Amino acid sequence: MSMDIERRESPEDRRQPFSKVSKADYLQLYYYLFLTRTLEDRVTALYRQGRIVGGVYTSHGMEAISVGYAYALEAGDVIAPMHRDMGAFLIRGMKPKEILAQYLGKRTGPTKGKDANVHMGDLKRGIFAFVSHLADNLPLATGAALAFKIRGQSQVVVANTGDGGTSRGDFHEALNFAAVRKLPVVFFCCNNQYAYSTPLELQMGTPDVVDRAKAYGIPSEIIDGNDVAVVYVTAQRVIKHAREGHGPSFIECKTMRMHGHAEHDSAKYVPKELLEEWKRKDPILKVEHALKTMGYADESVLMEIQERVKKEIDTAVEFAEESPLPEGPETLEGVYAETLEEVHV
Amino acid sequence: MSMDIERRESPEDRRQPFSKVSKADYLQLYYYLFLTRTLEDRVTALYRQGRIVGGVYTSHGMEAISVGYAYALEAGDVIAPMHRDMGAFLIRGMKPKEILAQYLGKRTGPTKGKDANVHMGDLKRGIFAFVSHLADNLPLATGAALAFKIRGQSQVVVANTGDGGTSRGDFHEALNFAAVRKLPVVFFCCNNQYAYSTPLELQMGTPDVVDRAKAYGIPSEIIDGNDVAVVYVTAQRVIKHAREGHGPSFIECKTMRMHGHAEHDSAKYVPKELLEEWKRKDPILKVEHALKTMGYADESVLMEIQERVKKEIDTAVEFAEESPLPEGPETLEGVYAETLEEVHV
Amino acid sequence: MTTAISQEVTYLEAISQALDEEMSRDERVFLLGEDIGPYGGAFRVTEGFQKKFGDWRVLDTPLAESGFVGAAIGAAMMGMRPVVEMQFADFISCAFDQITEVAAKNHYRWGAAVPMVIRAPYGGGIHGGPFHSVCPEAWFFHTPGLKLVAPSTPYDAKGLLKAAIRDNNPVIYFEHKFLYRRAKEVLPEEDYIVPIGKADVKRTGRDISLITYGAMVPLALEAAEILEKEAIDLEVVDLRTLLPLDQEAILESVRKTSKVIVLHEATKTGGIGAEISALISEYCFDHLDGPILRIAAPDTPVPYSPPLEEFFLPKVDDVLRAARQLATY
Amino acid sequence: MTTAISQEVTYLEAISQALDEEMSRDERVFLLGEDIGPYGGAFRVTEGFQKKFGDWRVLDTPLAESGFVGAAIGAAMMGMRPVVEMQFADFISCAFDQITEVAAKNHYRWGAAVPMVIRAPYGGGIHGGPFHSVCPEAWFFHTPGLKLVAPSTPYDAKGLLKAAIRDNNPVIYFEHKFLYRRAKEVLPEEDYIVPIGKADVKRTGRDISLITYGAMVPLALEAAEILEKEAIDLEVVDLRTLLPLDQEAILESVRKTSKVIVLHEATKTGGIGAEISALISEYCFDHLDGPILRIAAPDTPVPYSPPLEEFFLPKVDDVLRAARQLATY
Ligand SMILES: Cc1ncc(C[n+]2csc(CCOP(=O)(O)OP(=O)(O)O)c2C)c(N)n1
Ligand SMILES: Cc1ncc(C[n+]2csc(CCOP(=O)(O)OP(=O)(O)O)c2C)c(N)n1
Ligand SMILES: [Mg+2]
Ligand SMILES: [Mg+2]
Repeated sequence: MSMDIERRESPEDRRQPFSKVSKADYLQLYYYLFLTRTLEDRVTALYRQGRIVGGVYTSHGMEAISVGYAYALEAGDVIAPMHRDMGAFLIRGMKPKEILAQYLGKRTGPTKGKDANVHMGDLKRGIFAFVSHLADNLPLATGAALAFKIRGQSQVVVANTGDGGTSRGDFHEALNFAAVRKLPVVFFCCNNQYAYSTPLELQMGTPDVVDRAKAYGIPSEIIDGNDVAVVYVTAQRVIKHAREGHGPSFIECKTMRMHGHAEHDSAKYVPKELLEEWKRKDPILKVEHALKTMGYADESVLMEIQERVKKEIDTAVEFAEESPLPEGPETLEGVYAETLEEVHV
Repeated sequence: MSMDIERRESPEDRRQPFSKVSKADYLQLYYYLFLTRTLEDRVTALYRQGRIVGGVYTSHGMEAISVGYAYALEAGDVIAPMHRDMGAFLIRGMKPKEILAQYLGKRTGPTKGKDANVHMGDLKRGIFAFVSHLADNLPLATGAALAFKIRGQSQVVVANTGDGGTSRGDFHEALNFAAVRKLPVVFFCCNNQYAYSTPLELQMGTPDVVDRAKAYGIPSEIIDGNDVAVVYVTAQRVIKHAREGHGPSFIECKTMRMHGHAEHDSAKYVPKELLEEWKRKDPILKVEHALKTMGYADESVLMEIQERVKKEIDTAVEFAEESPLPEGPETLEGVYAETLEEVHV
Repeated sequence: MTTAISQEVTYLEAISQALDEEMSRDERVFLLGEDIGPYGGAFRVTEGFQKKFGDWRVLDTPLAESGFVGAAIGAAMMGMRPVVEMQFADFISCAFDQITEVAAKNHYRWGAAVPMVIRAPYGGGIHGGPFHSVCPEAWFFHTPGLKLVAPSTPYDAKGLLKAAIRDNNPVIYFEHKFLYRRAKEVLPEEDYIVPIGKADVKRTGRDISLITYGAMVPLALEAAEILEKEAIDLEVVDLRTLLPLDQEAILESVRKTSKVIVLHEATKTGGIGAEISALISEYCFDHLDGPILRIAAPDTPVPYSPPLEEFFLPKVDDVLRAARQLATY
Repeated sequence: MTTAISQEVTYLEAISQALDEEMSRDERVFLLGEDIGPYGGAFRVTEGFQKKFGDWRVLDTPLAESGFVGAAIGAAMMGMRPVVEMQFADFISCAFDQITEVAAKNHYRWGAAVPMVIRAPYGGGIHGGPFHSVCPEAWFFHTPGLKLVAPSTPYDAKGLLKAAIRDNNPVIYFEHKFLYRRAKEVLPEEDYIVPIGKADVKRTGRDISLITYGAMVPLALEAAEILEKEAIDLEVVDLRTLLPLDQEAILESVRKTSKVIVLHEATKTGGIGAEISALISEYCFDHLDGPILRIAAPDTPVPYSPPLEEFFLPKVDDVLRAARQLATY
């Protein structure tokens, strides 16, 4: 499938996105991109050592999407992530040590060992936990947006889905409801061209996922998902649109899944040339190049950030490894929420 | 909602559809329209007399749709109907006496009293029974089309849905699958502007249901659902398209539900003017006018058909009333298909 | 409990009252579903509600059960207390995934409560046929994290719905269509709830424990009247809550009577009656003086035609027969 | 039954063989699901199938369980024999409506058979967490019109899948992920089926009937070995088919032993074990010499972390404890 980002009118902010991003923000975006990459690479390494028991799904090569949209959000906003949104977890305040504890099934992880890998959630940080059943989180996102609307709040929800997830009925029902009620929710789609082993042309009859949004009358755009500045600036714009009461948007981020579906999958079904083509478009390479071009950072500044990140992750791995596993009887805890406790704000 | 049939390019056959319909066919279409109307009016009358125990959903004022599409089908084709497709049942060969027996819960009805009103099916006549859960029949239609495709047969499936049913996930999953696999299935949608009491603008964010089809890359059209010649000629064309291996189409038929959702519903929520406007567009008035204009029939010819229909329905009511009810223990029959019997062709 | 001048309230009105009072009491409570706004719902439970509470607290949704249950879950997590109406309980199958995978597991997985109620008008006896008559409670009974309630009287209907709305967990509220206009009683003036998880002995008896719920309760009481004349004293235990079951109430009754009939309208195999029977023979075996009999619908879809549906539904006679059999055991 | 030179076949290979042989035997059989084509399925059950049978008999579908189960139903009604693969049994919740409302009721309603198989890789013990470990069989157990099978050995896996494909009804085939590569045995060369509806006594014993299925069968046999040394003689009844249950086989065993343990990996409340217990106390009460004990997972979602999942899953020790309790009863 050939990518055709320029097929639609692209607003000014997409043609020169970097001009809209301050130096401080740009460096911060770089930090998060690098943090995401480093954290996931470490998880992959731990997986290869047999120290992670369940599966590992990474956003390798796609980090700019979740970093970009999450960076555009405000404190009270909510995300309903997909399974390749590590950057968003980090930006919303989930600590690497908590995340690693989650992967190792430790009690110090956000689910206390109850759930696996990317199934982390924390309402206080505005993070809905990912649900394996793809697209199930999208109706939830509309519900959170509905709550904001009913209460007259100006918060916004961002939901993310893969290309594969858009084939499910819940995608349809969620987008339709959001459109009818003009809810403050933005739908991102990481179109990484595969759902597990299934290429796009066996998933849908149109070339672009964005065509789906037309069915609902939801304004939509295709953007370069590997350029964090593009994602960030677009997200800012459509989130503002939603925040101001103009309803949902749909953003298709073209990208490529650079690892297997999960770390056990060698992804032989992906043509090598496709991977090579996309390797050149790596989001970290892109941002490094941009930072240098703009004069925002030289090699030493980047190295400094990289060192900082590596230390952070080392400490986090240590924490996670030293953390206790939960004990058997904890299995029985938490099936029901306490009846009398008022759990919500 | 204002109807805007002419917004899209309309092919020749839609501007002068009647020129494509032979006199014999036109008269036959009239016969079926009148048969459908008369049969359903009789069911309504029986309902008012308390002789039908369950609910009654009619296609009153919408008969041209199911008559039109069913008349365009061939013997081996299959329909997956919605709940206002009485005309299609009749054209596919379901006898009025069987249908009335069904409404009265008699053993002589096609479901032997097991199911109610429009839930009739008969594989030999290529009729899938309607499933109450709206849109559930649409994936089934794709499956039948897939069977034809796998076996290299040239049969076609027509599935029908209401506007309301298009909001369900199964609609999305079915249309997407049909598009990806270019299956020989045509989707009709009776857009009668309401789903029960819910007007279109609370069901979807776009003005026309046809916008939904764009999400799948399925060619689509809006037509006047009250003109049986338009429906028939359009159906012929898109069914041929499917039969020749070019894949699915989606046809939105603009129409209006002229009775309540079911016969218990007075439909006070529908503006009177809307009903009056559509009463003037009654499909039977339309066809009578056309037949006369074309010189295909004068009043006496029409009267003759009407008399024939009335007698047919009288006899059918008699049959149904005299038919035995099933007996209690028949409840236990038919949960499983016999294991050894080869039930299919 | 009530003053003489009070009026009788139907089961359906009791549900309306509960919704109305909870919406007035707590502005986080809101309703969503098909045709519940201007139309007032297929059974008119929410008639006038949209006028009273506004468009955004009584929302007509598109025809999309999974989507609007999912939306309710999302809103619940944000601190709202949505009450979803299924037009018929049958259509809950379309939202099964959201209920069992998302709502039920959410708090266990990551500690986010889902205070949500799904109202499910269920049951047969109204000639609805296979798609408008189902008793689907057992589908959800095997899903930890859900609560299931099924009132049999207006009093319980009102009190359980209020309790469900105030609960911090996803509750499916099974309201029996057959009882809507048939069950009537005078209700207390003051605010009350019926606690979730507590069964109620609707008739005390010495000889046989009949354990049941929903529309089978009046049928059981009718049978008890007849059996009384034969000197068989039936205790009728109305479960009211199906999940979590009031195990203690069940066992207590059985310890007294030593004989058990379990009765439900849902089909027999895999019904909730199986669990009740299993609990009793697991924890109360030594008290048993006879087999645990189950009365339930046969294992078929719900047929439409009146003679078929009549055959299908459990009847007073079935109870009489079982009770007589046990009495002489 | 087999020749000495034959090779051992895993449970997973047995499934592949059954599919391969049935597709070769009957051209109406075709497969659909996610990633079953070039990739060969998440567990590689259909590796090489698309090459052998072509693109239109091994179809990769979009990610849409309801849609492709519905498509299978439609194709089945047209005389095909689709076999659907769920990538994990957990995702069957997304197709629940099509299975229970359409497939299950179709023949009853209007006489159109739905000869379809849904393969559902299920069960825990592989650290899959709440969404990749579920034992969902009880969800479908209360739905007349479905058949449910759950083999525990390669022999049964192959024979039951062939029987399921040849059956004229919708069959859910629960294949246990834990057994995929762990269970091995030599299989007959010739074509055979294991009839649906027949349980199998995997170990004959006099003292206690242990009734179970799936991955709990090897666990039960392991427990039986240990108990033998304590002179407790366990009979292990492998149900194999869950719906319709082989009631006679269950009752026959109980009539002999008078004591019963029911064991399953699924959570306890509302599990299939409840029905088995209820059947026994309904039809075999007079033979019982002790309470019917159930061993099952506790009523929670399946937790991820190893110590939690280990706590969650039934263990050999649980069987030993229950057996010893019953032995001294
Ligand atoms: C309802 C459902 N069906 C199947 C799966 C198994 N599964 C997990 S991820 C995946 C592919 C997802 O593709 P996509 O949405 O494009 O996300 P990507 O992994 O490519 O980022 C599949 C089939 C699932 N998680 N949920
Ligand atoms: C899944 C599902 N939810 C709810 C219903 C109840 N119901 C029956 S018909 C109907 C409205 C249908 O509207 P539409 O599809 O536009 O068809 P129409 O009746 O207008 O012809 C509703 C809500 C149903 N049958 N199925
Ligand atoms: Mg993808
Ligand atoms: Mg409509």
